[in-house]
Amino acid sequence: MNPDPLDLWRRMMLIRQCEAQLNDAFAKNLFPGYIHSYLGQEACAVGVCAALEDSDWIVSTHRGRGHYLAKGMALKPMMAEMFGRATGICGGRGGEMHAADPTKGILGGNGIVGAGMPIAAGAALSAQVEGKGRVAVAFFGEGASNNGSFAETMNAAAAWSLPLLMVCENNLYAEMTPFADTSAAPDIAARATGYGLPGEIVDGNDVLAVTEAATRAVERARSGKGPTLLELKTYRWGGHFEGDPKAYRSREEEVEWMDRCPLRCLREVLLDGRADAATLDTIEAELTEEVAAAIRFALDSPEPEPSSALAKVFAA
Amino acid sequence: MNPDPLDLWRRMMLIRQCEAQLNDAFAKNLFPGYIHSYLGQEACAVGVCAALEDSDWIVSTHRGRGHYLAKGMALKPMMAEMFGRATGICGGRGGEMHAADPTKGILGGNGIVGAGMPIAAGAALSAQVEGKGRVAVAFFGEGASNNGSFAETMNAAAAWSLPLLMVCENNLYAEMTPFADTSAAPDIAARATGYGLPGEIVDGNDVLAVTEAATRAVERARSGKGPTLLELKTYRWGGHFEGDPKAYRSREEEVEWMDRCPLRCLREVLLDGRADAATLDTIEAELTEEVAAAIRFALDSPEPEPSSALAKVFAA
Amino acid sequence: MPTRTYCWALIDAIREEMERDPSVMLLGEDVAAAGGAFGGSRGLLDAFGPIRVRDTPISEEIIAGLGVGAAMTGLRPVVEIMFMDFFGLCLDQIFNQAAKTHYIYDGMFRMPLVVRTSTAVEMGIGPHHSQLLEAWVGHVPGLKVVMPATPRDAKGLMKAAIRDDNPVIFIEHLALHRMKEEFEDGEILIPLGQAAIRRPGRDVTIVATGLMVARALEAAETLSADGIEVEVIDPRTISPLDIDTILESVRRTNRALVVTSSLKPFGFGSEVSAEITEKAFFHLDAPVRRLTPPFTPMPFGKGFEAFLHPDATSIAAEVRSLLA
Amino acid sequence: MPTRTYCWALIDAIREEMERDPSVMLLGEDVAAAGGAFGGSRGLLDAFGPIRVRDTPISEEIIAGLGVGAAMTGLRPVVEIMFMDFFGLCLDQIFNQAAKTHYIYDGMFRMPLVVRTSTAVEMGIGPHHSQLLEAWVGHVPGLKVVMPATPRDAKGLMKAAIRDDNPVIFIEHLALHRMKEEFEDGEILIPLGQAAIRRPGRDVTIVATGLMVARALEAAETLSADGIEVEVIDPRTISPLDIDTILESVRRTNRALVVTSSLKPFGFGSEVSAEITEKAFFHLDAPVRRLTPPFTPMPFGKGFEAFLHPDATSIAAEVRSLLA
Ligand SMILES: Cc1ncc(C[n+]2csc(CCOP(=O)(O)OP(=O)(O)O)c2C)c(N)n1
Ligand SMILES: Cc1ncc(C[n+]2csc(CCOP(=O)(O)OP(=O)(O)O)c2C)c(N)n1
Ligand SMILES: [Mg+2]
Ligand SMILES: [Mg+2]
Repeated sequence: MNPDPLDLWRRMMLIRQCEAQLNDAFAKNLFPGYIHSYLGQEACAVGVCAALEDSDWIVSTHRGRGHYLAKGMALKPMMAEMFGRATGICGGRGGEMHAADPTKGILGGNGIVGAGMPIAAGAALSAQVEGKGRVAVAFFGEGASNNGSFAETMNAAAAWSLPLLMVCENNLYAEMTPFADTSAAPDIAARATGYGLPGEIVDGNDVLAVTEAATRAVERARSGKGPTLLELKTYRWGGHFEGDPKAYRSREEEVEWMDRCPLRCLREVLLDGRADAATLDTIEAELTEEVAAAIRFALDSPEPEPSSALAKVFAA
Repeated sequence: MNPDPLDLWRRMMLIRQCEAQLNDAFAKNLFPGYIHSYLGQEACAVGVCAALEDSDWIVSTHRGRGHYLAKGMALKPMMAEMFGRATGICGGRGGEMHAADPTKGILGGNGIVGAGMPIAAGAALSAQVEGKGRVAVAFFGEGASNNGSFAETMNAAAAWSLPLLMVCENNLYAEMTPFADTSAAPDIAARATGYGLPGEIVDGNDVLAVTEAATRAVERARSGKGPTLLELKTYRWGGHFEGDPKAYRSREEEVEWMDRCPLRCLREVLLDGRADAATLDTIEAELTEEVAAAIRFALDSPEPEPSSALAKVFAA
Repeated sequence: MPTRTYCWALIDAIREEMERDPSVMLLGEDVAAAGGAFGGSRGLLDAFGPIRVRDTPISEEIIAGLGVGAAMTGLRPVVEIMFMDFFGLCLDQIFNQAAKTHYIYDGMFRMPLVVRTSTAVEMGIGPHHSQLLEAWVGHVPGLKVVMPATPRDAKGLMKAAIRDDNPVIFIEHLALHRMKEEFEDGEILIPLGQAAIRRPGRDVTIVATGLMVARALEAAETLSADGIEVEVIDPRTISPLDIDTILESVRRTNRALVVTSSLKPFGFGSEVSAEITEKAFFHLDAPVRRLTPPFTPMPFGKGFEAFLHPDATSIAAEVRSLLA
Repeated sequence: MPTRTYCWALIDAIREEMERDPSVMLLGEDVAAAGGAFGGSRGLLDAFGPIRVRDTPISEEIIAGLGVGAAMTGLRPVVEIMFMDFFGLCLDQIFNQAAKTHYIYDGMFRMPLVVRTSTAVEMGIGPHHSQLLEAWVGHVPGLKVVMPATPRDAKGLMKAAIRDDNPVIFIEHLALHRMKEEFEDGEILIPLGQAAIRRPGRDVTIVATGLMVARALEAAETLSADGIEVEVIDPRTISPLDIDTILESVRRTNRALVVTSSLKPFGFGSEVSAEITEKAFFHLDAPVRRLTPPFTPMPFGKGFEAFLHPDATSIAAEVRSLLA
């Protein structure tokens, strides 16, 4: 797997635009419910998904748009889903925390912190039984790593050598609570060894580093050697949800991390001989418009027919 | 804490007699339900409880008699409880998996594997709030260490520096399943570091080693330094319950471990200048009779009044 | 008399009980430094310090289990499980441990534990935050279950729950958090297990819980204009249920309707219906009805929720049909 | 015709489905090498190998979660949660994930998952192994819940459950494991959601589940000697409930009694009572009764259980009182 860095940048910019423009929509009161913003974490989703094929599976979280877009969910139906519209990929019934696309291997988000990990392990089990080298990825936050499901998943996946990547995006906060307040050890990766799988710390704002680590872990998984835990050190630029006053952290800390913006980091690499500023600016402008169009599409889409809520409780 | 080794031996012999004679009673069809035998693990309970005061708390498991007796529960009411009799310490309603004695700090057994650990952490929280240096102990098996509650307990206890001992009796089997079949890493102790607490492996058949390690962990806890995970390597002589044909392991393995009988090990130490064989034999004979009397007491006790089941659903 | 919101009434209750009794403490996700994910514990960390007010990891099982162990050993913990939708992660500690410990150990332990939890039903935030599972905990002997519908009740029930020696599941409606009520300061204790007659009436009894209490009252106003007088009963405690107050009413009105935000099959309405039928059958002029959302997961968005949940109009229509 | 026990009928069902469909697999504690903690999967590891039959760690949440993820991606897993009493550790995966995934994602995923579980009620092994929580799962939209009372039903319902594209909670009574029945070999499929009339009768309808079916039949024999003809209905599927069969019967008998091993408040009996009352009220000559153990945890020992649980005598007495 050797992805073109320009493609990585493009995908990160798509997510960046999506998150920034959704915040604007929220500020204008156009958005229903909460927004769990992915601003600042773009390199995590994009770096990991760059190591995957369409046929590989991912399981996302409450903070899922980055994963959805990185794994290839079409922008417009995803966006319409966020707004709960009939044109959404789930007909508007999933909403901000739930979107899926089996054709792209996207098995959904979740409103329950930690619940995605066992599900991803189940997908990895399918992959193992099938025997064609697919892998599954569980995305989750450092907060979720304090949940029992994390340990149970590591243990079972290691015991059975499941082709699973456990990707912890350590953005330092779970809602309003700093990780250090709820755990005596700072690194999630260190929890892996005791359960018999490798754990690795990666700079989650460096998309190339993430891609490389994920590629290694995917290879390990595909070749039957079992799961890997990756801890991507990153930062959630926004609050837990838009509107959160962020009293629990300093503005200095925020500035420090924003200085390490994953897009800016990659831009510097690209400008060093791989792309010129004009190209990047053009792409940015295109994506800006693409996202704006998707938001317009969502806003112009009808609300779902309320009675559609009665359907599909059971599969026929 | 510097317990007299002869006292340790006496207490281990009490448990040994209890377990052996209960097996006899079971073979004679005198016992209601299952017996989860503690034969072979006597040094674990006795070694840990030797490091404790009456005011310290323990939480036990489905395999609880060793812990109950080591922590000082009176033999007769305990025995009657095992037989579900009215004279049992819980009036016969707890039965083989449930006995408690708050006056001795015994907070109960459990039918749910892994559920005792969070409860012990709660007792440790009480101890911490009270601030008088009490500690709490969670006993559990290596099988339970695969449950999410284990990881959640380690993490929270370490984060809050709770005065908690997590005592894993690794007897190699969970019901009929060898630990190696359900985990990629052989040592439970290794899981501690990642959660920020010390984890130590101890010979669980050497009561002096267990006492020493537990004493250190208790001191650490009392002085506010937080929890410790102790992994006591030991062996369950019997099946998961009496009657289990033990098809999952070899007779050689059993013989090897029985050769390392915790009572015999200590006996050799004692005979080396601390006690003579006659004294030990006398004690053994006394305890044999004491246990036999307790079983007679249980068998002679009435069944509970069935309508007593209707009482005490709520505290008044 | 001062005016208080439902949310502040709860904070007042916990603060007063913590002042009164040093063994009361509060544990949960974001309850300390942040003052609660929804502001439901503002000021308590400052007032009582980090020993008694603690932020926990996202570990629902140990949150509940810490409460169990602490309650067995002399504390009176209030532990918060942010949403009742998360009970699937901690029910073992609640139904096997908290609920049964007093019983199994023949009364040797008390279990003065409050599990504070909430539902965001009708707030449009989707299937994992909109559930009301009072029937699950109502099915468990040894648990008490309360669900306040007004600010004053929220305060009085919380204070009583904290003083109770049994485990109490305390269910808040986030959609009521900003509801205001004028009521006296200080000591308010509402006994667990006591229903309130919110409005007297002679023609039909509505048993409504949580969000549905105000709607039932609204429907009652409309119906009153047509000469239909509805009695509205708010059980306040789901278990043990004050069935006597309900029966006394039904024996007068001869008709009953149960209205809930929770689902029908195996739900609160079925329990109330079965009890009324068993104990007041020959007073009934018509079968007891249950008005609830249809039996589906709760989709995202207020549009769906408005369609699915009972409102004053559908309640009034149901009453008319019951009287027809 | 050959004779089979309830336990072997279940093994046969799983074996036949595994032979028929390579996507069926079995996961759980002690299910592989040991052939099941109670012998409920003997021979399956040998027949199908360690890829398809696996021993799991004691990690109920991941056992259920593995089933969810595997079912979403093309397998048809049967996952075993040894006792229903342990559901407090894995309900999130069952009620938030398995039950809602098809719905939330607008039908994009199927969830052909069977959660096989059991109760040891009336086997005297105490409060953490004697619970029947069919009402909990019955309260969840998107789940199917079955509870066989005979060997043939055990086989036919298990085969149907495995072929169903929805999550099915399959509840076994260990106390029935050795029950024998003579029935045909091979393909037996009992559609989910279809009750069985175990005995026709004109005077009163008993709806009984699990262990209580045989006892209700026994009571019916006794009563028949006195000229009282009881109709006994075994719903077999708890959810979706075949209420039509029950209603049709009650419209003939005009009286109904529900008998369960599970508890009364918020239980199966309340649901059936509420449904009958709502839909056949004017056919009822008397209120629907519920006969269940009292509302307590289940203490240890067969003595207590014999006292607490309904038996043929108490069922017959209840019928007589219902007819009085
Ligand atoms: C089981 C559960 N507990 C609590 C919550 C409430 N909650 C939603 S997001 C969140 C924080 C999650 O933190 P983390 O895992 O670090 O992910 P992040 O939000 O930082 O991406 C919490 C506590 C929940 N949704 N589910
Ligand atoms: C939550 C739960 N899962 C499964 C069981 C069934 N069970 C009882 S004991 C046991 C094995 C426990 O193994 P371990 O923790 O090693 O303790 P040991 O029996 O070896 O003392 C199991 C699986 C249970 N009681 N509770
Ligand atoms: Mg985080
Ligand atoms: Mg073991």
